[in-house]
Amino acid sequence: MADRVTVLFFAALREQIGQDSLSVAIPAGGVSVQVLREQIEKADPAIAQAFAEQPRLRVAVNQTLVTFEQMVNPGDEVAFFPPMTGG
Amino acid sequence: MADRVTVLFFAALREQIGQDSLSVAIPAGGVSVQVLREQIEKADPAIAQAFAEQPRLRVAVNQTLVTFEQMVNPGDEVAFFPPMTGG
Amino acid sequence: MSVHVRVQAEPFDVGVETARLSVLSSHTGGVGVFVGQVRGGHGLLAMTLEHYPGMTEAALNTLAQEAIARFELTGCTLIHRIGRLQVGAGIVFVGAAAPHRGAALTATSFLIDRLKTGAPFWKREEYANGRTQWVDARETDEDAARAWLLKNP
Amino acid sequence: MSVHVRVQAEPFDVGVETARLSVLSSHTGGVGVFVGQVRGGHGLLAMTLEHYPGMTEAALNTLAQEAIARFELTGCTLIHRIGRLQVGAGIVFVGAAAPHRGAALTATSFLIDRLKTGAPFWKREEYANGRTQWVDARETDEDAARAWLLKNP
Repeated sequence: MADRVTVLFFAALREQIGQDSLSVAIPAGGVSVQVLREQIEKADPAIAQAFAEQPRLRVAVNQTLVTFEQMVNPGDEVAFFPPMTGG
Repeated sequence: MADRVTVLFFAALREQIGQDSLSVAIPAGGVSVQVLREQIEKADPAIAQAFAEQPRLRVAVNQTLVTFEQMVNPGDEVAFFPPMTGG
Repeated sequence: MSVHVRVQAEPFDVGVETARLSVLSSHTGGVGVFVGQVRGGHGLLAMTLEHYPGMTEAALNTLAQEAIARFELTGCTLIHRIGRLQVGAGIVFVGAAAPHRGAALTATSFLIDRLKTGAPFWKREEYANGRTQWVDARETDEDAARAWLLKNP
Repeated sequence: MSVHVRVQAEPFDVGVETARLSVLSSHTGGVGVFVGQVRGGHGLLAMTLEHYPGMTEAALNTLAQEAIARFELTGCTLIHRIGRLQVGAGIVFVGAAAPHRGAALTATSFLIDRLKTGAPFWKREEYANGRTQWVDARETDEDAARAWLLKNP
């Protein structure tokens, strides 16, 4: 079994994509968030469309907000979501 | 009976002067707060001393904060007090 | 638009007073509150709050009307206690309800800053060693009240 | 120094939460509070608050620690509700206790401004005509959060 990360979607993204989580195989040495993003966009047109419609896409790795340059390693939890609207 | 005003003292002034109110005769045409002040200072050394020790003396006529130039007429209520310290 | 002003010896109930502001209008999006209480330290036991009956209520109402003219509010509340209050006791409740949080919180700051030096209350402190002392008006409080003259809103 | 953070479906009790802040220290002179509630209008019936369990609590705790590092506080509280909330219902309770009122009120503003765009909550609106819609992040909210980067404290 390959090295994997868990990918989560929240809010409008979750609804558009039609699922709240994925398990994705990545290289053992890790990839950037940007590379992971392109990988899942290619694998699922619904993801590509949802991301394209969200110009201010946010990402968290292991529950910390990060930039798309951040490295992702096997076992990490990666969440994509729209800008937060609490309070 | 002459025309009169009621003079009130609050807080530290009330304690120093030893009374909380006075009835003071003034001319029927009224006087300024400043003239009233000098009149009651002359009449009672305790008032003169308490006012002298209060460099930021405040005055209200009919329950509205005013300056010492404000005119006071018979029947008015004049209150002297230190700066307010609410809240 | 609703203004609620009270001067009382009894404690106030923060839950009840905040709820009163919350339910004023379905257009309310936020309620700002400030509760002032007797701060301990240096052997302070209690404070006695003296006021000028009649003028106090008028001054608090004027302050509330100023807040309403200045900020987009759905209501505001000013409650001030009088008499002897021990360390930890609530002295003042200030609250403002508004469609948006900015107005609610700025109005709350405005009301407490102005109330400190703009309503006829005076505090006498009572210490464990028996000493009593009238609280001097702080320059910083007068500066905070004056600063609102330059702000907009 | 006490930090109290909760994420919950149940309503919060403003009286209980404010009292919790009031009694933290005898050196507390004031407690600032902000209560956010579902604002009605345009046929809105309710909102559903979604969040990212685990990250939410971490983000709120980080925010509380930032407030404590930045302001002279005796404690602060952040409570955020999740799930379906009708118009008028409380969404968020933010409170800060401090020796002086300035710190209490400024910290309260800081916490709610930062929470709006800095913790993983999302709102879906539900209208009387059956339409539902995810709330867009407002530029003004992002500006308010960023403005604190330039302020001192």
